[in-house]
Order: sequence, then C-alpha cells, then structure tokens
Amino acid sequence: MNKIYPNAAAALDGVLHDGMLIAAGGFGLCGIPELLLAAIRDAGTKDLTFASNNAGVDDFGIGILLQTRQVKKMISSYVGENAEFMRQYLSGELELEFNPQGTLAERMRAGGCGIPGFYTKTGVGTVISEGKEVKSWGGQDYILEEGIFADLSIVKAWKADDTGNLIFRKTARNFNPPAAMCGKICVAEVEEIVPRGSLDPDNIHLPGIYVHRIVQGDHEKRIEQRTVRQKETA
Amino acid sequence: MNKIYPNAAAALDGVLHDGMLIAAGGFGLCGIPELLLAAIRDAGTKDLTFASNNAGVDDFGIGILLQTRQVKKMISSYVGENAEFMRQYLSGELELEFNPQGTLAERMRAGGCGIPGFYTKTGVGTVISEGKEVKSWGGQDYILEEGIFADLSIVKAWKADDTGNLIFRKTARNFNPPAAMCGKICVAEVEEIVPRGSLDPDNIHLPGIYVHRIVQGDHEKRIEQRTVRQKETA
Amino acid sequence: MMASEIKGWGRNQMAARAAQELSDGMYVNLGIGIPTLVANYVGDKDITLQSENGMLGMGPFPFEGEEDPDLINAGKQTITELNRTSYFDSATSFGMIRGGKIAAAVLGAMEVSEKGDLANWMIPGKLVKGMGGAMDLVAGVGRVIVVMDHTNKHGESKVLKECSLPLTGKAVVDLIITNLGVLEVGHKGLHILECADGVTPDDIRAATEATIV
Amino acid sequence: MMASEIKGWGRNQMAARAAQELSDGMYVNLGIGIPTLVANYVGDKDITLQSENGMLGMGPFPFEGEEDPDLINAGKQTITELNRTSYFDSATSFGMIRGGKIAAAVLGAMEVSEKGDLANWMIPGKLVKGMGGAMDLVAGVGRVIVVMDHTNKHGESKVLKECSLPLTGKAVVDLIITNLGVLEVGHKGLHILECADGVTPDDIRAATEATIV
Repeated sequence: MNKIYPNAAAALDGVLHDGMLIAAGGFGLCGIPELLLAAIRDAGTKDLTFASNNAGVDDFGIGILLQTRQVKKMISSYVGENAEFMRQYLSGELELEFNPQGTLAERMRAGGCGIPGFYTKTGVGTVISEGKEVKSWGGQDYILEEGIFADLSIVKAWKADDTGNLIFRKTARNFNPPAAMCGKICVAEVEEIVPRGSLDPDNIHLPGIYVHRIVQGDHEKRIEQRTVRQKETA
Repeated sequence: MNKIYPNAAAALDGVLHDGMLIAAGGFGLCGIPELLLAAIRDAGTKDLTFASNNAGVDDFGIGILLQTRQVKKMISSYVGENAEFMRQYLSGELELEFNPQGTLAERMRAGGCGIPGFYTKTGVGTVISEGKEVKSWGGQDYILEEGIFADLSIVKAWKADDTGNLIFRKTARNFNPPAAMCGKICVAEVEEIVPRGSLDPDNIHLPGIYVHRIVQGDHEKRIEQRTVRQKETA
Repeated sequence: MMASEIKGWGRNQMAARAAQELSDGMYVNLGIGIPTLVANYVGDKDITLQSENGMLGMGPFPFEGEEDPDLINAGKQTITELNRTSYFDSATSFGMIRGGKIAAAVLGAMEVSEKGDLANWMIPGKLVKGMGGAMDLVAGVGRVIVVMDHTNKHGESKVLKECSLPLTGKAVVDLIITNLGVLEVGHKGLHILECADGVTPDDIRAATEATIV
Repeated sequence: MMASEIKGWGRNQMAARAAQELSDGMYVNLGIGIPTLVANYVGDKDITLQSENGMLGMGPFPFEGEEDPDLINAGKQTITELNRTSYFDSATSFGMIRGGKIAAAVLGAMEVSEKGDLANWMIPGKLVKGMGGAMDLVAGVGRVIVVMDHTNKHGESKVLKECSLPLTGKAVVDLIITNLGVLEVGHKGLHILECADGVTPDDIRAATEATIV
C-alpha cells in the first residue's frame, strides 16, 4: 500500500476523465487543494462539475479552471469574488446549482456515509425547495436533499502519515472532511508528510481509509481579506 | 455561564422526569456514563426510555436501572450479557426496539443535526424494514429512518474544560458524541476538568456548545472481557 | 415629518441594541455588516461566537503581521482564536446550526415581512452571489434577529406585508431592529417593542408597509 | 459417504482461506469467532482492521497487565493500537461502513441462501441478543465473505435455497467459505470455486440444499 505520490500530476494520473464530478474541499481560499487544481488545469480535463462551496477568485482556486473553460457546472453556496465566473454564468456557458452551505456540506457527508437522501428544513418555502419532495414531522415541513456521490475528491490537509491519516489546521478544515468522504477516489495534498505513528490516534481528523493518494508540496495559502487591529500603544 | 456541578446528582437536578427519553453514550461497558446512571437510580425517575447501544450488565451500566425497574423501553442494537434484561423482556415488563448499530448512531447524530429522517439500505429486506417507508435510488431500495430527539443526553468523556469542550480517549469515544448531540440537555461526566485553554482547539472531539453540565468524578471503568496475550520468553 | 428624514439610531446603536438580546452563556452567529459590530457591545456577558466555516469561540482581528491564512471567519476575514475555541468541519458546523444548538443569529436583511419571512440573498436580474450559510442559519438557529435600516435608499419600507424578493427563509424572523426601533414578529403582525431616540410609534407606522398591531 | 462424515478444513484452515481473499491495502472488518482468526493469516499483506466501535488499525490483545478499559474491540475484548491507528465516534464508524469504504467483511453465519441472503442474528423463540453492527456491515461493505461450517450439528445444510431464520441482509453475501470448500454467489445460484482437502464437488453438492450451478 503506497499512497504517496511524487507530485500532483502523478497523484491524479488515471483518475481524471471529461465530464466527471469532483468534490473539492476549502472555504473561500482557505484550505483549498491548490496544487491539485493546478494539476487538473494542466491535465486539461473538460466538462467538469465541481461540488465546492466557492469558486475561487479569478486567478486562484477553481477560478483557474474557469479561465481555461474546463468547468461545466458548479454546485456551490456562494460564488462572489469571481468576475470570470459571473461572465460565464450570465452568458450561459456555465451551469450553477446553488445549495445552502449546510445542505451542501451535509450532502457530501451523506454521500460518503451511504445516505442517498435526508430531510432538512433549510430552504423550505424558498426557491431551493422547488421540485423537491416535502415531508412533515410535527407540523414542520422538511425537504428531501440527496447525497453527493463524486467521482473524485480533492482535499487539502495540514499533515498526513503514509497511511493517509490526515489532520487539518484551524478553519482550513472546513469542507475538506465531507468532500473527502464522498468521492470514489480521494486525493489529498498536504503541507507535510510525517512518519507513521507520529500523529495522535485520538486526534486524526480524517482516517486514512478515506484517502487513496497523497501528495506533499508548497502551498501559497493566499489570504482573501486581510483584516487586522492595531496594537494599543502604552 | 457555569457548567460545572459538584456531583452527578446536582448535575441532573431539575432535568429528570418520569417517562423521558434519555440518550446514553457508551459501547458495552466502555465509555458509559456510570456516575450519571447511578445518580438516575438514586433519583428514582421512572418509565425511562433509553437510546443506548447496549443495556449494561446486571450490576453495571444501565443494568442497575433495570434492577430497580426504572426502564420502560430500550432502543439498542445488542442486549446480550444481561440476564435481568432478558427476564424482564421475556415477561413483557420491558419494551425493546432493536436498531442496527449504525442506524442507531446515525439516528442520534441526525437528531442532533436537525435531520428528522434519512435513508439507509441497512436492514432492507429484514424485519427492520417492516412498516418503514421505502424509496429507490439507482435500483436499490433504502428505508427511511428517523432522527432521535432525546429529552436528555448523558455521556462520559475523558477531559473537559469549563466551557464544556470535551475530549475522549481511544474507543471510549464510541456513541458519546452522537448521543450528546441529540439531547435537549446534555450532561457529561469526565475524569478530569482542565483549565480553559489547555485543550488544543484543533483536537476538541465535542465542542462545548453540545454540553450543558459537567461533573467530574472517579470512574470504575470496568472491563467486560479481559483478553491478553503472553509475552514471548526470549 | 417624512419617514425618510428620521434618523433614529446609527449603526453602532443598532448593534448595541441587538447585543441586549444576547444573554450569558449563549452561542451566537453574527452576520456580515452591522451584525459584526454586535460583538463590540456584549460587555462582560459570556457569549461564544460561531463562525459557520467551522469554529466556535471567534476572537478579534489579528495584530498586523499575525494574520494566519488558515484562520478566517465566514466573511473570509483573518481572525484569531480564544482559549475556548474549537474547530470542526463544515458538516459538523451546520449540524449544530440546523440542530438548533446556536441560540441566536443576528443578520442583515433586504426585506422582512410581517410574517417573519426574510429576503437577504438575491435580487433578480442583479449579480447573484449565493445564499452561503444564510438559509441554514435562519432555518436552524433558536432566534433570528434582523438588524437593518428601516427603509431603503429610496425611502421605501423594508418591513413589508409580503417580501418581493426571493426568500431566504419563510416565517423565520423573531425580532427586527432598525434605525427606527425594535419590532417583534407576532402571530397577527408586528409589535413595536421600542422606539429609537427621537422616534415615535407613529413615525415607525408611517415608515412601515407591514401591519403593525 | 455421508456429508456429515466429511471433515474438510478445520477452523484455522477456513480462516487461512478467507485471508487469501484479502489483498494489500484493504480495510477489513472481521466478525467474532472464526473470522477473528483471519488476522493470523494475512502474512505480510498490508491489511487494516476496522473495529466498528470506532477504530481503524486494530492491534493484537495486550500483554497481561497492560489491558486498557478504554480500548476494546466490537467483541468487547481488550486490544491494542498500532502506529496507524485512528479513533472516531460510532456515527463516523458506521458512516464508513455504510458508505462502502470497508473493502470486505468476514462474518460467521447461521444460514446463507443461494441468493446471498444471510441470517446470523436471531433464532425465533430463543434468546435474542440483537444484530449489533451486522446488518450495517452486510449492507455497506464492498464484499461480504461468510465463514461457517457447511452443516449444523444435526448434519443439515446451512447453505439453503431460502433462509428459514430472520435475515440479517438480503442478497448481500458474495463468498461462502465452509469446512467443505469455497462457494461463490452467482446470479443463477452458487458456484463451487474450490474444494477443501479430501472433499469432492459431489460431496459439496450432497451436503448443500441450495442450487449449485
């Protein structure tokens, strides 16, 4: 069992095909699989559908695949901060399926957990409920949402051991665990691969069973909105 | 916000009532809320329904509440190892609803996550599917299982800080997080209360938002099946 | 006197008023804009802020040079942690939201109806960015508190009989705090709970399209 | 020669045969009884054992005096961890089972049908202990391998046209390993893949009620 690949291109070798559904981790530009996205751009795979909370910015994250017209459809909760996205969407080149953020996260987890459908009150009485089955419990309506079963998951973690056990850092965890769970194959990029046994078994955020391939590399980790406060002068 | 109570009886004060539904953590005798179960016995609360994977043994775990006839119904996956349980069940004194173990765990998590129902293929074509809605995805049948919404959760953790952040130890985690999530009120018993800030924020197993009351105490932590291997002599 | 001429509370006063709704021990989610300012007015109440991208116990902005790209809030701003902080994934985060574990959310709005309907995510024909976590929040949290200007830039009421914009949630709003005062969503319409400085109940009625009972 | 007189493989041989079905890199769940013995025969294949009470990377029993009450397997036996071990809660554990992440489960059985139905949790009228995680496992894992004696203590076939006992799962079994040999569940019936030492295909047919094609 060797899960470690020398670079992102190698880690994606043989798992990409046109028209596939990819679940990607990340929130905004935080915790996104930036190396794997660049490798998908270089591979030129087309007509991709991405289940991803956001679509990156023009020149980073999924945005780089919008520039190359490799994305057919986005399943996202928020796609602001991306002019190219809006241009393609408004011109009809790009499909967009809005999911409430929690519904999207739960749909990914559900897919990974063998749950094809679940009920939620999120979106009841809004456009989100259109065409969806409704069921009542205790006088409250709930809509049926479906699990996402992706062809491929791409995620970004902080550290991995060689068995694929992953840990994340702070809010860079976000969608990465549910995205990792819902793919037939999951490729993870990490900042550091550590020796087996050096991660605390009680504190593995995502067990290696979910992770099929690992690649280590340098990450830009771009900050989208740098907000600071001033040190008070004594 | 003070979540720390001096003892198990105080931690349960005002939250017990006859006929209530209690979700309890633990698997076998591992990670069970033994102090809180003893306090419920002492409180004498009656006609209890427990959602708990197991029913303890005759003189430990939920078994102590069977001896005092405080339990009306169990929602469990496995109730072996308990003669008094079987006596009461066969005589009709005790109701029993068998849930597959994973269905039980997911029902608890679902309740805690505001999901009143989800579909699973576990139990399709068995007695478990009787009377349940069936729905097909991709030619495969799935049955609708419902979230558990408990009046009270009782769980056992290793350490807590005073805001209720919990960490568990090894396989004593088991049902404790999902059980904690699904109760209106959650009371946790722990081996140690540590100062705020001494738990790593990346490694909180159950955030304090789920935990309303905490009690620290000595735990027997009984072993159900002591299995060992021999040291090879050189 | 025209409703549009009434000033009432400013942004910080509205935020301070919203903070009064929060009590000790609450876990709270604050939206972007004025709601963010609420954190400045909780005083010594023990409030834990959730950031729906996976954090409880959100701290203030970092000092210059201490920004961490792995530590942002739901508005994608760099922030800091506290000694009570915990991190978790997005499915868990929205599990606690959907499951009613968050006591209150303070959110901005474009429109609110007298039935508590909320519209704050989409203007048809304009750039649509998405609902993010707003639909989950209004559906799931214990109490939804809207903070917004009472009227739009054309002086038209944002508190309506029916929302004209696509909804974020139906019958979800509990309390509306505007520059003119505080309105509670009741079964038969809105109740004026409080008027802003220099504002009368009649001023509020004049500036409101919705039924005030 | 009566089927009941044929011995074929013993417990350890059956376990060893089951171990041949496992390949490098697999995550596997082993049931109680003979399936537990499979771990002794994986050789240098890189197999990770799941314990459904919340652990991947299950190690052997502890040395005397090193038992840890917080570290047990699904059979409630004290065990140890390995350097690849991870712990998680029961909802996550069964999420990976239900989600098909576990490549194979090796389980005991009371009865198996030619359609792959499995009965291994309940005998009506007798003490019923519950299905535990068995129903989840057979519904969720990639491949279900049953290891059991071919006949019961009365010499009657446990490999049947239809199960008589309440099912654990319908059409879930992929492979049946008994003391007499190895049977694969096909669309039209069972196929004999292998005979145990000293056992002929005719011996298996004679000992089997189910259709063998």
